[in-house]
Amino acid sequence: GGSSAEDEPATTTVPTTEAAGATGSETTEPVAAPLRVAIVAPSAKDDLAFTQSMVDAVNALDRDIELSITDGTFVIEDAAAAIRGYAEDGNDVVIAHGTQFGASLIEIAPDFPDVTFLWGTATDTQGLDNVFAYSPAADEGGYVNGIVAAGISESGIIGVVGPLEAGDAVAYIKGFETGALDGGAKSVNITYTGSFGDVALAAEAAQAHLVNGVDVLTGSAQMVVGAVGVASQNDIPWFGTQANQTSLAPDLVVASQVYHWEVILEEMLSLRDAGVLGGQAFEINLANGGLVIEFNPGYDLPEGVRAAADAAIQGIIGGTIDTGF
Amino acid sequence: MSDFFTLTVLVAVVGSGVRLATPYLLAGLGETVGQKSGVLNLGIDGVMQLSAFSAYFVVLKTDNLMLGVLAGLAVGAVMGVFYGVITIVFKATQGISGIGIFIFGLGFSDLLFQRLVGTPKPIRQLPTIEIPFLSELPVVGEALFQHNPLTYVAFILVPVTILFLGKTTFGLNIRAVGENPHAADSLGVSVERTRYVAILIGNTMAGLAGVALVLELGIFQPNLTQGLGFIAVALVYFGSWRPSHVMAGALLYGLVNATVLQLKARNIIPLSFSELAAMAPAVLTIVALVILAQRVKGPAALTKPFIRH
Amino acid sequence: MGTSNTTKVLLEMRGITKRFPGVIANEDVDFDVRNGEVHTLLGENGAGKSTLMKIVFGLYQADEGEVLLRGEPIDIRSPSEAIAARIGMVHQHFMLVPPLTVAENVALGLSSSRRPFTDLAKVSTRISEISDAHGLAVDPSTEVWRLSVGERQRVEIIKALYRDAELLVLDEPTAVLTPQEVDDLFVILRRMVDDGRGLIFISHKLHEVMALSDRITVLRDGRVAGSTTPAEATRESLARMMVGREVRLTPHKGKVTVGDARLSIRNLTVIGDRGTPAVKNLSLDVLGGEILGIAGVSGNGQREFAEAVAGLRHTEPGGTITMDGADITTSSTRVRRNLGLAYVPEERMRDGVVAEFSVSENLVLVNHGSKEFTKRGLLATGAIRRRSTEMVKQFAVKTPTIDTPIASLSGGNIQKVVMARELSASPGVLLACQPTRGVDIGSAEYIHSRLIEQRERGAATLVVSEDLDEILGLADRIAVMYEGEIVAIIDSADAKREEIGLLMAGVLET
Amino acid sequence: MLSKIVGSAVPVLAALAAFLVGAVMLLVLGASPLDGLKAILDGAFGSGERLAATAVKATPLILVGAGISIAFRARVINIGGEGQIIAGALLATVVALALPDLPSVVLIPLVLMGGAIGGTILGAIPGVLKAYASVNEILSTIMLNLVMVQFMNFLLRGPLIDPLEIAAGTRIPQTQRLSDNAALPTLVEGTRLHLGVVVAVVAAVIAYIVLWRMPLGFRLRAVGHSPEAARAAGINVERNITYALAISGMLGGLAGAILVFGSEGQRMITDGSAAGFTGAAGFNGIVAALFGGLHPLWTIPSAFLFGALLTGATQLQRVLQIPAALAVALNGLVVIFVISSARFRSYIQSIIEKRPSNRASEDLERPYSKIPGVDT
Ligand SMILES: Nc1ncnc2c1ncn2[C@@H]1O[C@H](COP(=O)(O)OP(=O)(O)OP(=O)(O)O)[C@@H](O)[C@H]1O
Ligand SMILES: Nc1ncnc2c1ncn2[C@@H]1O[C@H](COP(=O)(O)OP(=O)(O)OP(=O)(O)O)[C@@H](O)[C@H]1O
Ligand SMILES: [Mg+2]
Ligand SMILES: [Mg+2]
Repeated sequence: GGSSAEDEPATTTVPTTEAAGATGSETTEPVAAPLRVAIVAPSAKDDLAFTQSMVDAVNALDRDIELSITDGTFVIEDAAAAIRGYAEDGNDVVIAHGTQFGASLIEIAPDFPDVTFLWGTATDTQGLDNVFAYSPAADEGGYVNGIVAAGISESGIIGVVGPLEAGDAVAYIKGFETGALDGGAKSVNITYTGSFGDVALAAEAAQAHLVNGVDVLTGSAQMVVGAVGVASQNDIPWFGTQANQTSLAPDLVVASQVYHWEVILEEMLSLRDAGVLGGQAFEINLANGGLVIEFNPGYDLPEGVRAAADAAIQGIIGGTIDTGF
Repeated sequence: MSDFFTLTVLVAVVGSGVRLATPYLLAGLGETVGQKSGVLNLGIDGVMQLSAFSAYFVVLKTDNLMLGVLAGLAVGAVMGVFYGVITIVFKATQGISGIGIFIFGLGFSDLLFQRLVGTPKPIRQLPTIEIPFLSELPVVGEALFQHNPLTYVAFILVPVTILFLGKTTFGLNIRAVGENPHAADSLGVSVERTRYVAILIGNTMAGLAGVALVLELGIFQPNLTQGLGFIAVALVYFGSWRPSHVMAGALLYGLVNATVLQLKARNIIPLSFSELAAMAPAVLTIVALVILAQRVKGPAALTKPFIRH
Repeated sequence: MGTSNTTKVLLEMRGITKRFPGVIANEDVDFDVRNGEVHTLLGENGAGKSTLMKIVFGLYQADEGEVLLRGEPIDIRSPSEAIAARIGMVHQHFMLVPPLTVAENVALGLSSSRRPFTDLAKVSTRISEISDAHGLAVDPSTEVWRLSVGERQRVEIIKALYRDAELLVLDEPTAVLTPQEVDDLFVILRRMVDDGRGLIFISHKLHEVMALSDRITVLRDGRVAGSTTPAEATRESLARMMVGREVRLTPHKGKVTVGDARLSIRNLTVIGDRGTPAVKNLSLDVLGGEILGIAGVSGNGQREFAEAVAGLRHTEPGGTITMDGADITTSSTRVRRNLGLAYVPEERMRDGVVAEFSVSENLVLVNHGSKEFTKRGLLATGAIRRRSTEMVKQFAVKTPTIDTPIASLSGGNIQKVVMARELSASPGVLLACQPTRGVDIGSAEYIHSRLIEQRERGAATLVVSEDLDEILGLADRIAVMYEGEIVAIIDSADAKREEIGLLMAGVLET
Repeated sequence: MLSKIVGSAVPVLAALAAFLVGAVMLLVLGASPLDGLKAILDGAFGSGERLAATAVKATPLILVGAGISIAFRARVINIGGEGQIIAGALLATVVALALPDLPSVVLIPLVLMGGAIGGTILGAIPGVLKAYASVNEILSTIMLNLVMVQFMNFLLRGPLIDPLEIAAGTRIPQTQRLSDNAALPTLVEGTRLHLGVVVAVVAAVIAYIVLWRMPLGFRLRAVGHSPEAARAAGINVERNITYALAISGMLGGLAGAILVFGSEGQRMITDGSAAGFTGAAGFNGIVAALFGGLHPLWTIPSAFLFGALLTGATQLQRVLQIPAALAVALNGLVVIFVISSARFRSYIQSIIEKRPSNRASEDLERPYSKIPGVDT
């Protein structure tokens, strides 16, 4: 009975299903059966960052989709179990939304040749023909953010708070650094706190930047909420990435690089409809509209800076700008 | 760079160290009181998370910091009541039941957050209060006297705890009950009641530590404490059950952390050595303890349930 | 003895029964104390003396029977109610908090006039007054762990007097005291009784009982075996009443020829826990076939000396310990034991046995790893059980089974287990500390006879004891220890009680 | 006999009570407890494959739990399981990286040994610090956990990182795929059940033998109950304390190696936190050991139970969309309830057996004093 799902308070925007209860309906039915998609993600589905970007993207698709989510599974083995479980449960598409799940995916995917697996962020499919890889060109948005940051910084000193020097964060931060320096910043000070989760440490890292005259901040990964707090307490403009972080500091978030995975999701699903279950790698970037710099209308950005940002976006799309990554 | 600039950095590092030390200090002082009475509580990290969440949630809903603080304190106290029942009434093995509390607090606060909040939303943070006159002192003024109220509370609680344990009748009872509960019992001191109150104090202070953390950050996330409570317990051993030494330990830990962050921010520590530098607080804590070689014995009845015989 | 100018009954217990799971500790016990008298409770280990007294003090509640205080029925449910009823108790094991000062220990549980703070100044003043009035010298500001055993005893009594106890229970207060300290204590106690207080006294030492008591009640297996007075009783009759058979109170020693020195100690200096030398430049030989008794007031370095010999405490450079020719000064305890040292520690519950282990496990605690008890790297359970059963029989240990946790045995039987373990290795050197402290006379008699056997076997036996009677009865030579030094070595044939007492007190120089 | 039955019934009842609380929580979350139970059972035992997953999940818990049993019996509180697992995994990984071409029969024992040695080292450090420098082991093991996480991150991001990650610029902190010769062979085709499960069970049995049948265990227990009496009997207390922590660490390290070479990915990977790699086995192992009464053999079924709870929780989340955090909270409740019932249990048993209740048995954690005490 799916009644329990209806009783839920409307805290989640995700239409949930009881996958186990749906065993009665065979997937052989040609029409009307919604596409069954599952997401396995390391952080919370509403983390205002990486995981939420994918959930929002799936919901944004103009298709009949039944979505299930297993979020907050930072234990890789657990994620592997969930991925396998979703495949067993008869989902059509299983999204392994975490780089670290790749190693498990390589083992699981061959066991379910009819299921399409999406793996991100990753740049190649490891030769598996039912796996699509996807990744963001996070350096591009980083570059644009960097240009803007340099434009509004008075001291010319810009601070960055990162988790580990790894994965997605590196790309964003590297691009940001290049952009900021190209935009005329004197120096970009980067701190990796060593943790994805330690909010207090991220906050103190931001504080440490302030002492050195930093007047603009950015950062990547879920613990940056701590750094955003410091920014908002000290009236320091903030640049977000992965999702629109304006709600964290409505007056101070200048712009966020937002991941619109739906651009490439639609492509992948179309391929699946056409019988291609995988074997290709996709990237969201400024050119294909998967990466969007969302400016906060509540932040009064000088015209010139905004123009520089637009120029940078065009430059990246046009291939005339090297983000340094 | 000019000397002045170095001084500024130093001041900032101290200020940051003091801020970082605050939750450790609050939790550590509370744990000191509990352990002095003979009760080990390894679960304060869980208590901190529950208190932090409730303070966060209340402030999120009411935008009233005072109510948030009260909610955090109340949850700490309630956890104290539970822990008292577990260790005093049921006389459960303390080390392990503490781990149970930790796991419960970790899971339950996460569950509540996911169900009741979901997307992290910022809340009002504690204001910085500049102490008149003192905050204007050169150097120390900015480092020590421009903090949020709970930081002051934490440091004021150091002499208060010393006085409480050392000079009050109830403090005497706590010390006696932690060393030789049978002696205290034979003089009509209720071991159970004394330990209960000590546990209540300890958990409430752990709750306050969680509140201090979340209201300093202005945001909550699952596993917000990242094992902070365990370090606070470790600092009690580091400080050999003396509040002033626990404070020294918390400050050492906070200052080393702040120094490392500052060195990172100034690109003095190469990025590739980030993690090695991040080990510094833990390593230094152990090394300091080995070098200081304090052979102070803990409360003799620590972790021993009291059973008349 | 100055008996009753007053005959008021202070405390009366009628038909008291107290059961523990599996044990009846007290059964239908009648007992009373009058103002101005010392009523002694006597009985073997486990006879139920402490249990009866804990009922008086509110630590236990009787299952049956009633208690009357000053003629009124009273239900004492906790120590605080007992204290409020002016009952004080000095427990068998000290009820002190070592890191706290004397004043803090006394102030514990009292309400303060300076709430919420303690009024230690006031307490200290009162302590000094009580000290002066009763001759209980002690410094209120010293931490208790610094005090000697005798001083701690005084603190216990001060605690009771401070609370103005009219009825004072003393559960084996003399077990750890020296003869001089016992004499001093008795003077104090007598003075208290003359003030009109009532005293309940428990001891295993019959001469003390004879010296102090007005009346004596003997418990056996939880029941009253009889009541008497010192005038009507003899030590032998008391022993018979307790044990239910004839007991030999002075050990019988045969003649043996002594051999060479098996344990030689030269210039031994040992630092005590307080950081100062507890044993100073001590030299001593113990010969095969002799029992050398070390007499001394507690706290004069005997414990440190014994621990140094056993390898449990570092010695200062310059000193040497030799056993059968081998230098063992820096050897581990295990090496010493392998060379033939046996050690009966003074605190048997802490150092002698692993309380949670079974009788059998405790019997093989030292040599569980030996060839006899291991087979292909594993413990040979069968061999261990066989040997344990044998030892239990041989040493007449009263225990339900060899698998019984040793903590549930009586003190005397625990000591027998320790003796069985230590003696079964046929040691060349036996170091026995306080071998019969707190042990009832039946068991003490037995332990003494086994010690004498060692002497006949040719072992060098070192007995450290604060019980002068024990030393006088056992030893061939007596070394008196005072302030970390051996001040005299006396042949026991020539030994005089008084002389040794004076040597122990440091009054007499040799 | 009766007392034995009642004795084992009490903790089971306590665990059931905890689950009852869990059921109430489910109700509050708007899910039917029956559906929840079904999901958990189905997730944990629903198929051979899931059963295997449960066993795999239980594997590190068995090992850590057996080690905890040994440590706690010697009265040392080892909270360093997380760090010890990581240390073992790292050393095992290094072995596999260094000698990738050795045949399986040689390489598998070698990586397991590497894991054991890594864990031993990390256990021995707090052991030596406690025994010879009086550094409290709670403090040092907690601190070493923090150190090892960062060390793991450092190695996996630097010296040990998969060269492909550098080349591709993705820089995921993980090693390259490790030699297949080191992969723990699968026992049942089509499931994840691998040799590591057997290794863990055998290790627990050996731990039992060591603890109860060998002189070493006898000494460890003696030191745990009474360091003073042990010392007076000639047992080297300091050394045995070191042994206890080292052995405990060794089993944790073995678990680390098994986590790497029994994983589907066949590589070591970090998400920056300890639990991301260990799955919090360093803590959950304590729970399993406790539930098993600090007895290495009972730790096996107990670890299996908690393994089931953990695997079942993923199903709970997948099917009912109940956050896995519920299972974590439930885990904590089980610990609390079971440990609270322990006294009740010995009390009931003592009544049945008509014997004095064992006063000392609860006293597992008495602080150990190096210096022979001054006072009574
Ligand atoms: N709390 C308790 N639980 C169970 N049994 C107990 C308890 N206290 C005492 N007993 C048992 O009751 C009996 C009487 O013990 P008690 O301590 O009163 O003896 P005692 O006469 O004081 O002996 P001793 O001379 O050794 O001090 C013993 O068998 C003892 O084991
Ligand atoms: N206290 C003891 N009593 C009797 N035999 C012991 C004792 N301790 C160890 N043994 C025995 O001595 C031998 C060495 O044991 P073990 O290796 O455990 O001792 P160790 O001194 O702790 O260690 P090491 O081997 O490093 O010297 C074994 O046969 C063991 O059974
Ligand atoms: Mg007694
Ligand atoms: Mg050996």
